[in-house]
Amino acid sequence: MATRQRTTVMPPNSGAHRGKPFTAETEYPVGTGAETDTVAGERAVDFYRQMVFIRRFEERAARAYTQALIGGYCHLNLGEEAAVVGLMAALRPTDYLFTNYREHGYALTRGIEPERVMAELFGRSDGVSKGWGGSMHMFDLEKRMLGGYGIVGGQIPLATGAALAIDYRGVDEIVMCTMGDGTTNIGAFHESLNIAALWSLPIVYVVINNRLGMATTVDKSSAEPELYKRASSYRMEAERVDGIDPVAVFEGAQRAAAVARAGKPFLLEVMTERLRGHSVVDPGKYRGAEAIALTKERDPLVTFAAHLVDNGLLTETEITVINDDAINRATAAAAFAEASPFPHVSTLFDYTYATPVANDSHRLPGQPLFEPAPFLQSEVTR
Amino acid sequence: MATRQRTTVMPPNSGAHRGKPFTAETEYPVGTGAETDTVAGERAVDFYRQMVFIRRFEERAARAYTQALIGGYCHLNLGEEAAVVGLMAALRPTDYLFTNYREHGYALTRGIEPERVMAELFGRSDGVSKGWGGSMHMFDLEKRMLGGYGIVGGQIPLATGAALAIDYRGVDEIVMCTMGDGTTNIGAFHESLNIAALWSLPIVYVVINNRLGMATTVDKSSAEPELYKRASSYRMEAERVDGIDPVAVFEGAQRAAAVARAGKPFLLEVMTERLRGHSVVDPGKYRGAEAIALTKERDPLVTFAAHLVDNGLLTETEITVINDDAINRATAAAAFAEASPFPHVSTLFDYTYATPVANDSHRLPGQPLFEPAPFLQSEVTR
Amino acid sequence: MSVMTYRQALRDALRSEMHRNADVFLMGEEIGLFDGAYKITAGLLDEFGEKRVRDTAIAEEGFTGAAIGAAMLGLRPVVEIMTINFSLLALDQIVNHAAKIYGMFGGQARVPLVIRTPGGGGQQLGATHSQNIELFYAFVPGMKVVAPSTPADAKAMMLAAIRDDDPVLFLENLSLYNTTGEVPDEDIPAEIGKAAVTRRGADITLIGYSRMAYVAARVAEELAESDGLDIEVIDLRSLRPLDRKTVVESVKKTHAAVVLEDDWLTYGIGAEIAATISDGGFDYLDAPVRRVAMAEVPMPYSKPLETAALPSADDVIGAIRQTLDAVGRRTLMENKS
Amino acid sequence: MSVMTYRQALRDALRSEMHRNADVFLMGEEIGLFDGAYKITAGLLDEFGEKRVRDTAIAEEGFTGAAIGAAMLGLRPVVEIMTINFSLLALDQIVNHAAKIYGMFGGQARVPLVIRTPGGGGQQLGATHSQNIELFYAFVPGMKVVAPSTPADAKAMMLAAIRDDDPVLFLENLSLYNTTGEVPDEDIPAEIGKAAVTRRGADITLIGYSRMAYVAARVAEELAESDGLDIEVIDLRSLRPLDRKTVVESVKKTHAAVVLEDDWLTYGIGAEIAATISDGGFDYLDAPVRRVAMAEVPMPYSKPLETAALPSADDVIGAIRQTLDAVGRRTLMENKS
Ligand SMILES: Cc1ncc(C[n+]2csc(CCOP(=O)(O)OP(=O)(O)O)c2C)c(N)n1
Ligand SMILES: Cc1ncc(C[n+]2csc(CCOP(=O)(O)OP(=O)(O)O)c2C)c(N)n1
Ligand SMILES: [Mg+2]
Ligand SMILES: [Mg+2]
Repeated sequence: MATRQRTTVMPPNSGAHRGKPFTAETEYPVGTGAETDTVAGERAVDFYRQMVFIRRFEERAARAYTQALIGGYCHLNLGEEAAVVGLMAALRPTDYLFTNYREHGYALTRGIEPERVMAELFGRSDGVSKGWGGSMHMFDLEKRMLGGYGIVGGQIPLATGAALAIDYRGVDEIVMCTMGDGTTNIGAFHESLNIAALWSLPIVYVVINNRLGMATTVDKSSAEPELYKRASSYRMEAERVDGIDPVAVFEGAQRAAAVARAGKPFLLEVMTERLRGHSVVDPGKYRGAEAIALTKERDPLVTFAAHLVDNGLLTETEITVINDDAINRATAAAAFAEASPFPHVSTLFDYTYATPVANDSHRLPGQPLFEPAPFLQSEVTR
Repeated sequence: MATRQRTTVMPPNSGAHRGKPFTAETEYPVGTGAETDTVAGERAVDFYRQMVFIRRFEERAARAYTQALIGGYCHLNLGEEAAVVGLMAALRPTDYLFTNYREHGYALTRGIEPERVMAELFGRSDGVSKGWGGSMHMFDLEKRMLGGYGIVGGQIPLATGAALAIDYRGVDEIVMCTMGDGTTNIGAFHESLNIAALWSLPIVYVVINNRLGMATTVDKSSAEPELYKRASSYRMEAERVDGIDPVAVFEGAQRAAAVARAGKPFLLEVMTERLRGHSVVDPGKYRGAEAIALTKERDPLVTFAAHLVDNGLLTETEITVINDDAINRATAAAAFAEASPFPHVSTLFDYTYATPVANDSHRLPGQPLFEPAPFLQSEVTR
Repeated sequence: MSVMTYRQALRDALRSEMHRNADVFLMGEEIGLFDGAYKITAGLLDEFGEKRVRDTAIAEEGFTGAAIGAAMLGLRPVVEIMTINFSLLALDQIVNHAAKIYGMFGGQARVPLVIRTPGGGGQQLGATHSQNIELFYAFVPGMKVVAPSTPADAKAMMLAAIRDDDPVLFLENLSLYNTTGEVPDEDIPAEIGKAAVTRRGADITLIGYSRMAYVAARVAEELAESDGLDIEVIDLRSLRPLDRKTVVESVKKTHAAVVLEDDWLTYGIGAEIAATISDGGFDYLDAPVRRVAMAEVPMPYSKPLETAALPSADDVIGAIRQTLDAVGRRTLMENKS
Repeated sequence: MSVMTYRQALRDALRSEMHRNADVFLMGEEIGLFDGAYKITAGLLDEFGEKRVRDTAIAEEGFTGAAIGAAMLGLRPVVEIMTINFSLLALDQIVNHAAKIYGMFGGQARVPLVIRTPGGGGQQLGATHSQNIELFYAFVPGMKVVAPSTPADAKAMMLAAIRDDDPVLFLENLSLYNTTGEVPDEDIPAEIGKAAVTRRGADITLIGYSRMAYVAARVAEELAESDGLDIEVIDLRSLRPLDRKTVVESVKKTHAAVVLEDDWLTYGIGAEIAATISDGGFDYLDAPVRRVAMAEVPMPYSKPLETAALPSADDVIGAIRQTLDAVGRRTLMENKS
């Protein structure tokens, strides 16, 4: 399997995983050449297990959405499981993660209990953000998952600042900041990369290139569609890896993390697929049959399973067990979430300010600003 | 003279103009190789004449500022005269110019009467923006100078949109958009270049690299200090030219304009000097003696005059005449400006809206929202 | 007249103006191939092509600024910002450029630009996607801000906005898109800057705009039936300029008012309305002007919390009753003295 | 106590907090080598070094956002945005991120950030550089907004802002920097969220903040001498939260009020103050609340136009006289009836 070799990038048209590889119009970047851990078979199986779980969890979430148990927007990691798992594996527990609104898989893989992730989707008080964030805003300080963010690009300056704090304190930690391909066109991306490079901050920026921002393809939104190359505007190292292979992603992420740990930012582009619409409610009608067929061939679950079976690391039976287990855990998470209570309305004013302050407004809609004048006050109702 | 040859960029350390050339750490970009006009001696002399006039005008403005005839911020083109003149010479009257707050020289060279430019600085009704804009906001529709802008980077999206309008209409015009080196770190720069490249818009972005944004040197603000290289993030052609030689600038600008006329954006970096502080009131104390000495050696007026004399295009006497003439014109402009009336207070509400609209507020500070109740109305004063 | 949705009325107006004037074109994220995040521009890419229906990169500042620049050269761009929350990223271009260019250059350049964008909460979109920040535009001289609440106004005001030579922030609302109403078949632009008295009444004045004008109309009907109350309803329609006169004249007649708004109370749009009424109607008001607005918190995702934070019809009814109660008591006291 | 300028008081507070807490650091454009555009941070680079006094690229969104992120990890950044006008470029990071993070994640992350920025007009800086847009922050739950008008408050409120665990927009003012006053030598932080009655009086209440609180104090003194008027002056000091009680209690005593503000009238900060007084003081007011504010135009560069557009002491005096006149006439009428 090409991606387990010590090459830093997947060669074009290597035919890895039997699915069609992603196409890149031009040459590949020269990687860092750093040695990486060889990944034991057990680890590969573990990657697969995590990937399957993300898939089943997301499918369960999609169903809950259609049952109106989840509201708002709901963006899934379907097709990006290998990317998520490979990236997270390169992080230490002490590292920080900032990501966008398409982050359930990251939350799960970072080690947050699926129950709390699902409860968040359901808007319940046991949710990872206590029901305040929802699908787009998962946060867990202990796991150093510093947020899902719903504003495209909003997380990038924040993550850069977290890296600044690490540098300021001189601790041995790094930040990983993920974003979509479409996000590389917003100003915050460029302002942040420049700052990180100027100040030599320990951060890995990751572009999850699923080729689409909603319905817009990369070549319609990015004048340089090989997105990792944009790092050159900041003299920053960069690399592109194949995102349907978790091992390739892991190795790339390790190389990137090593650069960050040495005190320099890095831009990693991960070529992946969005198997469904932009969010649960998007049927994705704008996608041609060809594109859909291609994404199916590049389903990381299918290709990685085949690889594991081919290499004798898993049997079909074991795959079934892994799958069933994932379904069970997703179901349990949903059951937990449904049983979890909604936050009480009395908590509505609990999180406006961290430092209590005089004269903060704690009024519900329609409540008067002032009590009625004393001479009028008898029997006033709300 | 190296810069008058058909090379597309000035070779490093060419020693042109006897002044120290700008230093660039790495190789130079490959230019477009397009043929450029050879510039006749008369044209070179004309360039010089314009450069001298900018210098004397700015000096006159600085004096008027200390006399409190000019208010607000006042940023001068001192040291950038060759850049201004070379750039403007490459534009046709039908092309559009967007620039920043350091734009007096552009206004003059674009052909706006010095009287109206100075009157604007004085805040008078004969000013090019009727006194509403001041130093930072010169505008003349007829000369297609579409503004000085005071917000760093603010002009870049606007200029890009103007190029979109040209493209939309299919007319044979281009836009030039100038900015400072520090401005290449703001999001609007990147968002705009991407859009221009995606849509193949006829625009030349020009970075006037005077090595400083206020007191901040380029290497402290731009992680890739060779700024023209940032075009590569948008697969945009780019080039760097020496900005103390008006002919080099002119030729570079012509190559850039040719690309734009063919329907593609271009990024031109012009290496220049800021001979004084950031604005009239900045003594520039933060600049080391060495840097100051260097800028003096790279004074475009001095180096270009020497070149013209060496090549027999001008005599010292002629230079004196040109200088005296420039002083006289600047003095006349100031006299005109001082005689011009201030806009009348009755015009305060004339320019809030272009399409008149019901219920617009035309109240001076302190004026009541409502007339006093009729039963109270006798002898109310304001 | 045809009955249609607010969405359809918007789309019709855009289409009609695009046919009428070749300088009108659309820009925004996902307005073409995706038909628009809320499908306002559905089918227009097919009808008008890529030149006039331009999908943009995710770069609110860049593409909004580009639209301003194009408008300076005489085109009439209609920009969609997917929701008003994202307009914060373009605010410098709108406030410091679009709204300033005409004045700052002494009237030499016009900016005939429309920025369409929906506000609205109640969709469980969380803190960053549920804000109503039309205030940021309504506050700024040089901007015009309109906020229709009916399909007929949506059409008429879109026509007006596109034909206007100034930058217009056109506020739509997520929860109004599917509402229906009668819409004239002809293209008759509205007059920008005028409020409408959408229901005549004598007992109290309700003032709202966008979704809350819709709520005001419903509440007035409900209380007419249940309590026989005779409520006057004003739809502001234009937030800038603000039609103070229509509001104050109404209150001079009804002697009481409740202001409805979907934004935060303190410093919200309603503050100006309440201040205006209290000033212009000083000698006529029989009770303080009440404001019904959003709770002042970052909007929570969880449904019960979100519902509690948003102003409801019941909140409005409560405020009306209390205000009338206060009027009654004050009248009683006056009669006693 | 020492007499010092508002500028010096700010600088002292920054310096003092930097000595007290190693997590406090400064970021902004030109705050180091250049000493700050308005010299508030003069000498601090020399004293604290590049790590703690960080000159940034021109990238308001990027560096403000970076400060927010650093604050999330427990540092206490103090960001300078050169003037409040440029803060529009950082508004998404401030409104959609700094102000939301604590609530949106259910109270898990604090953002102990201070954004210092001067407002102010009257310096002939033109339309884009003369705005007072503190409203954009004061409107947003999750933000705290303070606006001192005296050197003593500048110091005390800066200490409080830095020690506070929420994002604080610290509004300075170009024309206050050189004003002087007594400042305590000790470090005593102010309480955020409280207004101050800076002068007791019985005839009318003047309410202002930042420069207009300074103007209010001067006008009150002047009219005490010239007319023997007994004016109460309130300096709001904090725009969010807003201390409604102090304002209303004063008006209950004086029965009349004039609100002073340096921003545009319609939807400006004063709208909330006027609405608040009209509501809470409904049964006490003897005349409508008057607002003195900026003319609603893009600010012209030319001096006579700019002067006309800005509220002056004379404008305030005119509004006071007219209000007292209206009080007198109404009292007369009541006595008659
Ligand atoms: C500033 C901003 N603009 C627009 C949106 C609406 N929006 C949400 S996701 C999205 C597409 C993002 O595409 P990409 O970066 O490729 O990420 P993906 O969704 O593919 O993971 C858009 C336009 C937003 N949330 N924020
Ligand atoms: C958005 C914004 N931020 C900050 C400023 C303040 N400012 C004015 S000029 C300037 C430096 C710009 O440097 P550069 O782009 O190199 O242009 P130069 O002044 O050297 O011509 C700064 C920071 C501003 N006007 N706008
Ligand atoms: Mg994508
Ligand atoms: Mg510069």
